[in-house]
Amino acid sequence: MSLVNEFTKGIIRENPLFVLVLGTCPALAITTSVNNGLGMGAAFTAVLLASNIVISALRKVIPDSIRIPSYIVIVAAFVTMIDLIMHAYTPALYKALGIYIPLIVVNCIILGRAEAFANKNGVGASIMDALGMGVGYTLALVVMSGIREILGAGTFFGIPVLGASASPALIMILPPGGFIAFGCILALMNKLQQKAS
Amino acid sequence: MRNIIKLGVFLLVVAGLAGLGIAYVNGLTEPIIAGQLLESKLSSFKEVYADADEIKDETDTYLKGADPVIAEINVAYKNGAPAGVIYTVATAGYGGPVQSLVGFDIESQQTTAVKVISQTETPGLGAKAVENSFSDGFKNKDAARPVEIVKKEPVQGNQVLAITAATITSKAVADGVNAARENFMSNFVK
Amino acid sequence: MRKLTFRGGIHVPGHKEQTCNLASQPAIVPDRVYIPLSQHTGAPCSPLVQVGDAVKKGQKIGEGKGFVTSPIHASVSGKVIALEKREQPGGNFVFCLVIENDKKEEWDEAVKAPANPGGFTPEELRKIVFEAGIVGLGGAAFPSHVKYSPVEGKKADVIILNGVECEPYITADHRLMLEKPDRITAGLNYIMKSVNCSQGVIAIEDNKQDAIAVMEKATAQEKNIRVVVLQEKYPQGSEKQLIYACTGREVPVGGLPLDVGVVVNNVGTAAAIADAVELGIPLIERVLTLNGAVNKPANYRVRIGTLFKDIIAASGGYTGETGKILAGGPMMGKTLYNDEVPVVKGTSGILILKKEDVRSEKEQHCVRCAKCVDGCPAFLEPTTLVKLAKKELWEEAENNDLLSCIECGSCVYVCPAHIPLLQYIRRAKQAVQAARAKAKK
Amino acid sequence: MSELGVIIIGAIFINNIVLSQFLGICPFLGVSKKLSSAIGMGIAVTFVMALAGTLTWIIQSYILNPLGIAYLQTIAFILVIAALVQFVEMVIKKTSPGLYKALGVYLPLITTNCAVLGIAIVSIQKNYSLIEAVVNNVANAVGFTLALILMAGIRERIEESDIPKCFHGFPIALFTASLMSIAFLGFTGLL
Amino acid sequence: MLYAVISLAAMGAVFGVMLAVASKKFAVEVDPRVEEILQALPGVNCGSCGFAGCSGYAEAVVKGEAPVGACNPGGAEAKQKMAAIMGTDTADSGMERKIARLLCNGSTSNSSMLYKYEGIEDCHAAAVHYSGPKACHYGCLGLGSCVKACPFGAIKMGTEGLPVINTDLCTGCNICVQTCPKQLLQLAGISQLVDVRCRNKGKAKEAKDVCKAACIKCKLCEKNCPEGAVQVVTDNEGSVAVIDHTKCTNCGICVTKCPTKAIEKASPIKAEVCAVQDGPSENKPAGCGSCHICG
Amino acid sequence: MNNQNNLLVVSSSPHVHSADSVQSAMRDVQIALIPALFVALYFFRFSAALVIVACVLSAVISEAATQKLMKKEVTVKDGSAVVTGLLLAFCLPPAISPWIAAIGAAVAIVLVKQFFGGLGCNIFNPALIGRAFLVAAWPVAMTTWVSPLDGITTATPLGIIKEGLQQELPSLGQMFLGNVGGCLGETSALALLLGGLYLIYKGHVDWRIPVSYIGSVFVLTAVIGAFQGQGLSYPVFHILAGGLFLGAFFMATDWVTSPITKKGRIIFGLGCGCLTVLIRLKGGYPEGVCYSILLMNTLTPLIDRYTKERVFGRVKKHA
Repeated sequence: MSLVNEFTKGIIRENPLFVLVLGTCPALAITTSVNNGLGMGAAFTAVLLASNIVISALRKVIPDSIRIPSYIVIVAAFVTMIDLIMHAYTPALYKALGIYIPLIVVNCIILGRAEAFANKNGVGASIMDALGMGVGYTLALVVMSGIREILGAGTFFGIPVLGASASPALIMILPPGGFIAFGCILALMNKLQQKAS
Repeated sequence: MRNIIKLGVFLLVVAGLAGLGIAYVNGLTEPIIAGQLLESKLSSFKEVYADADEIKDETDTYLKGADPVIAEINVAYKNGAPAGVIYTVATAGYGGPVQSLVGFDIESQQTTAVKVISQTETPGLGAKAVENSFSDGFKNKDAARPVEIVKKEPVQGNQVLAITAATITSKAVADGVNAARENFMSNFVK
Repeated sequence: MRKLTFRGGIHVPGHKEQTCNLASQPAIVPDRVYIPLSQHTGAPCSPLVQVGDAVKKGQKIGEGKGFVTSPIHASVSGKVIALEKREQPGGNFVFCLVIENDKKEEWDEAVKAPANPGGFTPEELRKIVFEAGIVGLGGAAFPSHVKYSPVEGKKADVIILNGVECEPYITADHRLMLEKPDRITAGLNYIMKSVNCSQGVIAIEDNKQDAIAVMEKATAQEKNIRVVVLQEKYPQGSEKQLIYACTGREVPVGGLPLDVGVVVNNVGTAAAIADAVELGIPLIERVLTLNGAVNKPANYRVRIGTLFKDIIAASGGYTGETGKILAGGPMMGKTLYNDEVPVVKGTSGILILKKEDVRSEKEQHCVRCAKCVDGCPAFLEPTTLVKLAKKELWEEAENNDLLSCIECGSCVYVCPAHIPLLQYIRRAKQAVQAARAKAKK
Repeated sequence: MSELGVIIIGAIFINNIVLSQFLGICPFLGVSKKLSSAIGMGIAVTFVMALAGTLTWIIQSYILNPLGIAYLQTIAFILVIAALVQFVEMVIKKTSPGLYKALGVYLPLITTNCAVLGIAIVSIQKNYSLIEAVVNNVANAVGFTLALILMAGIRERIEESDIPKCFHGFPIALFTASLMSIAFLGFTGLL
Repeated sequence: MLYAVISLAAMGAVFGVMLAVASKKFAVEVDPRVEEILQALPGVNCGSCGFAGCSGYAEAVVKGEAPVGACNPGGAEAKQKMAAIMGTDTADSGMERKIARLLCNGSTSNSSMLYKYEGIEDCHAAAVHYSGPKACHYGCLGLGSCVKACPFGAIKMGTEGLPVINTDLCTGCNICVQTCPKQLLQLAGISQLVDVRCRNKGKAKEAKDVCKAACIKCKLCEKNCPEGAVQVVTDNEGSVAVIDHTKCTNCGICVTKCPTKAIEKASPIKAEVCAVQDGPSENKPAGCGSCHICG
Repeated sequence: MNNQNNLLVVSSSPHVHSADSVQSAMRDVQIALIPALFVALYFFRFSAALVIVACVLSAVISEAATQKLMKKEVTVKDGSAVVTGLLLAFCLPPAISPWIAAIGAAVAIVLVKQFFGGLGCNIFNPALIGRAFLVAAWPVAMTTWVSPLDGITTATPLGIIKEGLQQELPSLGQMFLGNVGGCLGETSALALLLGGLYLIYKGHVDWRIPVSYIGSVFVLTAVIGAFQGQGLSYPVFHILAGGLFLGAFFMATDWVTSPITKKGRIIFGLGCGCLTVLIRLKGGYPEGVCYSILLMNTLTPLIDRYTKERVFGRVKKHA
């Protein structure tokens, strides 16, 4: 039961992007199409999962005073692997995500989860935590990119959805549109939270 | 002091293991990546000059010193003889460099096709340069005359219709074509 | 030629036409006068008489300790019947000596004209000014003898008489200049002598052409005195702005006019000094303007201690429903909550506003039009100060020169968003001063 | 010379690191509430980015490339940066308490500032020379500082506004950033 | 492959050693207890302890310059935590929670007005004009300076023009007490329920004229109090009844005797509220906010 | 108790107020825009009317709607929404479809103004963000110009220069009167000048911003023109072309988004002028007025901060 809970909390209650407001840089930069959002989410989840497993497994071995450097090394290793794998097998996505793949290293969520969760919990719980956070982040990215792609390009997964007559508002896939979309979503989340409490 | 060594050793081990893992993955992916790069290069070459048996990089032969625009010159051989030339050119567009391939047919002294391979132009505007609707305009232009970008329907043979509201990008591509064209005229047209 | 003035400031309709042509008349002398023990800046007086004592007109009935203070005098002859706390135009409560008027108008024996008023030394002149209870009649009520006393290392080279009267509705000084130009000139000469200064300036706004002509005529023979015409602008009469307009000198922040070699006095003060020096009469009467929603607006010569109510009744009472009673003009005057308030030395006018004229517009959000900034004669940013005051960042407000505000009200007058800027600033000043007092302790 | 000019103008205005490349968003949103802290953060980031740019370039050119292990770039760079930041923090703390008071609190935040790593990688990707790489890093840091300071000025002003409650904090900051980025669109195509 | 392992391992080792050495070499002594105490404090920087904010207080405590129990908002809990950190005796930690009480009953229906005040909503600003618009010069002006000043949102303006203090939220930080220009707020132990809700020191008739609920100095309370806890105290301004909370037993006899209902007994506060001090929930200190790792 | 209804009012001085209010100022701005409005209607006819109506209606409705939704007092009566709508319409191409114009107005009011707290709180000029938003969102529609009277597709004078089109430039006289392609309210320098002078006369606009703005554009282009061997007509062309007059008199002078200090206003104007010239001559867009003002808007809080006036009496200490 608690494992399920570890999984679900990341999706809505503690959604890393919309509630904790972490990992904002890629969320603004690559959410110009749902494809990118999904790809980024997947890469992110893979790294988070792998690093959570390793860190929780090693949590008793790692000396406390150098745990942060150790985490960074571990996370960076997985990021590099994912980077290479994506380069090899999904070249188009690799090109679209560009520098934001290596930048997963400095995504606050991963270090944050390592420090706040994997460091203290067993492997099983850490896997569920990583999956929950990863799926939550991916969902958030898909929502963001969905909004931006539909409004800004008139397509969803590259398929035209708005009809030929409507011309999409290009600004939504430009930088200002990213800020606007994210701001609106966060405002909505604030509103919901205020209602709830 | 012992503590310092201990920590150093631990980090050494962790980093070493990480290096091992990455190196292993790299070993797996390296050939695939390399192959892919080559393949994508060749396939884009094919798009601008389809009819070739072999394509050779002969930049050093035809380019004296560094050129601000032309990055690479590949010659397409057919039946052992040069049949076409593919230029890789980079010009300044609206949001950064625009890289494109320009193909020429030696026999007809015309362009074969133009393909924009990399750009950072505004999505929906200048970024349309990658679409065929724009690049098709460059097909079969006489290499002897400079191409010219116009905003209304082209009336003359050397004119190409600009992308709507993105004249700068259109001109950037045309500049590249013209630079390639001049090199082509001096090297391959006797 | 460009008219002399200061930078900043605003244009406020004068509303002076109603009273500026009415000669000042003696107001009724009431049955009772209420003479506050503190009518001046500085140490308040202690009574010299007791309830039940008989007093004569011009008799000194109160005296304070120290240097910065000013005695008070009975403005009628009669009997002291009470010592009671009453509200003051300033917004506070002060003990007043109540004198029942016996209508005999008997002068105290101390009041007598000296044989040779021209022969007084500066010290003697200052003593006379002090004993006569003379304070600044423009409104601040600062004891005049203090201004004239020499200060180590500082030397006044110009005396400016303030005949600007930039407050709307008020014409008391205007009338005084028309009616008693000689007293003013004589008073200025005594002031110059007591300060040992050779240059006198009488500053008048260009909306009082008749007063300018009269004063010029009166001073035609005086080589050391000139009349300076200033542009009509609010707050031209404010001390520091007046000094700048007349001399181009800026009184430093936190400094006094004497720091730039200037002493400023109101024209009324000069006339009172002439009376004190030549006739020995202390300050028991002043000119004030009654204006606004009353039956007969007028300029009155009023005994100090007369209740507002008596003056208003004498001029036919209120018209319409009264909304506000002001001691002073509409820009800097103080509101009263009833009319049973005595005239004090600094009361230059009484203005009655009708209920329907007392509009209180809702405060809107600042639209940053910067009209307050452009209008501020102290070059402050009232809107910034208000924002700091709203957040109660008193220290930061102090660092933004909060204390340089002269409280002229120009910012409020022009604010299109109807923000009571000055009140916020006053609140901040209050807090800063409280903090300073606390720090001193 | 003009090459460097192009890099500087491009990094500061046209492709502003925050407003158009979305790097360093976290500190941009977090440390822009007060002008004084924005300036402190800006200086700290500029300092670290200049150092990190030099160091990573040297490592790339003299270790990774010669050994044919360029694929270790990410992990090597992040190690360098993390160590550098901590090292700098300790040195400043010891040698200049005044400077530490001003910058120290921001230094730990820089480790996870993706701008430092991101720009270091971009400088390598663009095949910059050492000087170009350092200039590029510093120019981007200046762009970051510029955006941060502008943002802080604006946020200090909107603090007194009557902003709807659900927009407090991040949303209004994001809207501000969006409007700033619209304004910065004016620089596009400048070169 | 080999290069990768070696160089990365080397880098790891080098940086690890370097940092370890540096941390030794550049170590700066900071008393960790300051940080710990800061954690135990509520962090509202109210200043009621008399120091410049929570960090100032924490430093003073560690230096032994301040007692552990000086933080009212932190209450007993903070005191205990701090005592544990400092290793001092916690035996006397039975400190009662204090809350603010309003000592005026001059509601809009009870009191009469001197004038109609127009201007900014601030008691200090209004008090400049004849001590405020209330006819009673001692009474609450009802313009809410205390409401604005309260950092915990514990004071709201009631419908009767008097501030109402939420006992659940009040932390006894003393800020409102310092703010009120009429000194009408007072800190009292949470178990103290009876108060003389009037500070008018004027004569009985004058007081009665301006407010129905004024203390008329009749001394009925004084005479009837079994504990001698209520007394009409006279000073040079005048006199008014005052309760000595150290003696008062909340019996409520004076409440029934007071002819003007100037003495009131508050309804008892829920036991759990009395016992547990909820930390300020909404007003947590704002961190840098840039991320949640350090904050 | 005793006569509690007839209490006198006690308040802090001053006790009189000028007739100025936010409403009256907005009305004056509307009056000042009338000449340009007539010119727009004359040259661009029905399409201009359509765009103007769409903008104003959308601005007013979205202001009222958002204020309702946020449970705030509805303040459309102060006229600021109408002004925003008008100004936005003035900087749109005449042939733009009304629904795009309406979206621009809604963005201007909701995103730029109401989200930031309403009138007085916005950081950026709403109308200009509205325009910049539309340029980024529908670039093609926003750069399709028609010539006056006949409505044939054409280019703006600045566009002709920027893109080096083989098309004849209109005469300076035509540009002064407004008989050129461009945004519907910006073409006639004459009409805008009239309105601007009216606002300066009314005291709503400080002369410093328009003078330093237009002046710096004139001087800069004159110097650059001299280097290129062009005569005086070059700078004159630049100050008449595009939206400079509209921007200098009506946008840059916006109370809320421009500095409150006098020195600050001059810096603001100079900054706008330099950026405008920079964008026009070097940038990607043919016209830089909109962006230059927006960029200076971001600087306004800092300008205010660092250009505080020397307080009266804070004189240097020397004898």
